Amino acid sequence: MLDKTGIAKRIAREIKDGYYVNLGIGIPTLVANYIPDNIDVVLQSENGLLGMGPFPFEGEEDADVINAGKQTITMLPGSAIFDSAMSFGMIRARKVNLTILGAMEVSENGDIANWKIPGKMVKGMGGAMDLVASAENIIVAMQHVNKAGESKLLPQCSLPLTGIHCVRKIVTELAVLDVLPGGGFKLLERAPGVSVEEIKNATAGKLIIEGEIPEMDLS
Amino acid sequence: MLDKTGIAKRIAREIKDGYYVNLGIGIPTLVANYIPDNIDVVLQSENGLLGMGPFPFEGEEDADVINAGKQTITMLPGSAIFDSAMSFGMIRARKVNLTILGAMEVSENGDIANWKIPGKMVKGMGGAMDLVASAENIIVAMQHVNKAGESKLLPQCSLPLTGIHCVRKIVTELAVLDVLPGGGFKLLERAPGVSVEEIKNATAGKLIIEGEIPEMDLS
Amino acid sequence: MNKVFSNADEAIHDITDGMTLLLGGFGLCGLPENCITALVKKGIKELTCISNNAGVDDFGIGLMLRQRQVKKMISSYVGENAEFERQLLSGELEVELIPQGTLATRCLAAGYGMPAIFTPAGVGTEVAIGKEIRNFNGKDYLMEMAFDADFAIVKAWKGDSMGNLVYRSTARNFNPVMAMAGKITIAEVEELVEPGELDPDQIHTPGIYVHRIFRGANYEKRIEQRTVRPR
Amino acid sequence: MNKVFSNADEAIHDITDGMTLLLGGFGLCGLPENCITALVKKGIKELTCISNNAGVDDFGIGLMLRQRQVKKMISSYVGENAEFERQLLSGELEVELIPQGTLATRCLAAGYGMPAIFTPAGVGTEVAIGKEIRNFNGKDYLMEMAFDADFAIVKAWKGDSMGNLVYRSTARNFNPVMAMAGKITIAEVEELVEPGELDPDQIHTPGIYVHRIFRGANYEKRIEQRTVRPR
Repeated sequence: MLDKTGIAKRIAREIKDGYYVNLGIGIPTLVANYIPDNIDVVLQSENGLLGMGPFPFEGEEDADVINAGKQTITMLPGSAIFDSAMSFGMIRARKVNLTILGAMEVSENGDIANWKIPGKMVKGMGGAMDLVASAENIIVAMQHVNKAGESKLLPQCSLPLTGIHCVRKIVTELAVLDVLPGGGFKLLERAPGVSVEEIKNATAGKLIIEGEIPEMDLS
Repeated sequence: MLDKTGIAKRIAREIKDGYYVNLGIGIPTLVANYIPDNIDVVLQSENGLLGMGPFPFEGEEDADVINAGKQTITMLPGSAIFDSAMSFGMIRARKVNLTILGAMEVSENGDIANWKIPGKMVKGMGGAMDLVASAENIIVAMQHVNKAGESKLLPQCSLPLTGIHCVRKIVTELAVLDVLPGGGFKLLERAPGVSVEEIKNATAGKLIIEGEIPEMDLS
Repeated sequence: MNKVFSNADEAIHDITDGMTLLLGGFGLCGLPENCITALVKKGIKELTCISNNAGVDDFGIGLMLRQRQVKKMISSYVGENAEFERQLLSGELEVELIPQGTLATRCLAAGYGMPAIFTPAGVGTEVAIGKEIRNFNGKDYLMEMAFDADFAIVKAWKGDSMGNLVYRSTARNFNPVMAMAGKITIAEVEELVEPGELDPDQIHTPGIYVHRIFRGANYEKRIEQRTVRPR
Repeated sequence: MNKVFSNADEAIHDITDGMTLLLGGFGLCGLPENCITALVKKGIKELTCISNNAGVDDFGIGLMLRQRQVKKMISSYVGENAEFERQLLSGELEVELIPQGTLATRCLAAGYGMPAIFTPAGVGTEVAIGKEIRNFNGKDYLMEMAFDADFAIVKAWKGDSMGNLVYRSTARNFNPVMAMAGKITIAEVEELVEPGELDPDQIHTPGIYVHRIFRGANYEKRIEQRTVRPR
């Protein structure tokens, strides 16, 4: 079973040289720490920055330089600043190659719910609806089951949707799965020490298992 | 009767302090020379400039600094450069207060034709269709009659239209006229030495004459 | 042409109860701090505020919420704000949550004279309820309308007396698109300079979009999530 | 990530017969001179060229027209160009004239992922024929579609190896909106610098929109209408 860092490490392997990547809040933010040194990747922050760097050293924070999570950050050489309309313009135009974000639920046809729980204070969708509606390549980073032990990979989402038919891949503490265009979670890899049976038990939606399922290589 | 300079001078009196103005090619370009010194006016050039100044001195031409007529120009202090999308964005959003352009024909309901003559080589509408469709305040600078002696102020245009219901005011060598919202050319002023009768004879569309028509004050 | 005002109180003098305001900034970054302070002081009420966020309890639009000056917030994310939550749950405050890109693009539409735009954001979700859906090239889009706001209030880094604006780093965010979208646009700047001091090639908001400008004072520029790494 | 090409010939190597190209520039100002020369040299044909103007007989897109490489021009104004006129009248060349703002906004739409936009330009004229007309707030608008071009070819003043671009004066014109609109965008620049040499606040086209960049050579920068005033 993976911890959050493990999920982030596994997702980092999906990032290819030359990718422009948008990282959501939470586990996706950690992914930045594990991008291989030998590839060039540019991080987009939807508040209006390409070329996001690491957090600043203490004392070097600049109130005018933040990311979409409102955290102080730095800018790498070659950064570009733009306004919110252009930021979501480039997202809608599919110039961002990969979007990584968290989710409360994903359905077997790729629907995602990650912004609202009825009865709880709703903070808003921020840029999530724009990102999931436009990205051509979306990876969801999340726990396979919720705190009540219920699967978050469902036949259909029970929570209000953020977007439909959009999730392409899911990485959880247990497994890597593709969401097939025709529907269904196709099991690709098991987390170290996790059995197919455990994944089956934790997946409420249609799980597709073909042949031997390899264990993740996180070396 | 006015010459081109006279038409330009008369139109210049319509420009108010603080106006952003777009000047078309021909007589409208001359208007810039007669803007009173005591008012601040910013000229927009739709290729992407606010703050257009006079032509450069010989030897100071810059190939990268041109107006919408492709002429070398200068930029005044406080100029701003922008791309073509923003240029027509501000035009469509009615941020430009006054548009002055030439015409081949104007109809009594404010239609304008100024881009195409059937049977002749058509060069294109450039930005004219955008300007006339969006400007809240359009003044046409033109000759009252064409070279064949036919009126250019018509019941309806015979040439392909550039825009409809858009012209607000017309200044010719003979007169200043408003185009009324309900239709008709309302005679406001006569050019020096021109009689109402001459204007009547030169106007094919519905001409509205109420009371005494004063002579233009060009002092 | 005189666009220069001496301070926020004068620049906002004719904003009245019930108006709709666009307010620039993202989180607490790039906020028109002086104008917000002046709006709180002026005490006008029943405002509709369009802004990506709603500030925190004691900074940004949170200050206006605390005074119950806001009737309706149109935002994409309303963050951590106890007073906001209280007013929302009690029904005192109306909130319309819209996707961030939709918010930005509805501003752009207003500034570019486009009555409506199409975006896929929100298709298949509750955001789509009551909206026209249209398919282009096999993909569904929502038609979203340009904002129609009385005033836009933005913060820039530098500006000149003709209203040309330059922003700094990610404090740019929504400010340029909102500056274009107001019927009347008020800009507060850290530095107010003479025409000609800003490079024409580097102006983010041309002065034609800005009706009033003043040099702001005492910027706090609060940081919402101070995050650092070890040296 | 390597976006840097050594010259125009390499940057355009995979442009082939029948493709649709967006070409930046206004008149002869801000033209991708090197790429046009390379396209002429390569001799590909049946191109659809979207560009505000068509150059003059011996400069700009006029050079491609002379070689009969262009099947169709989509422009707002085709200016003084004898060869253009001859081909048009003989039926060799197809021409679609569209309003300049519509041209720019259809580029913006492509670059901002909006399938269509609304503009009042052309309502009531022959430009409206066959197009959807829609009334918003009492005013009619045409629905115009985003361009769908294989390549965009633009000219900038400075660029860095990540594809970030800065334009100079009115040579900016259509270049930034076309740069955003190409499936593949090629930028030629007068100065090619390293990442970090351009101020992030002053970049006009972020590198995400630019796939290939090279330092151009021998810019002629011809002036179409040299106009001066007496000293």
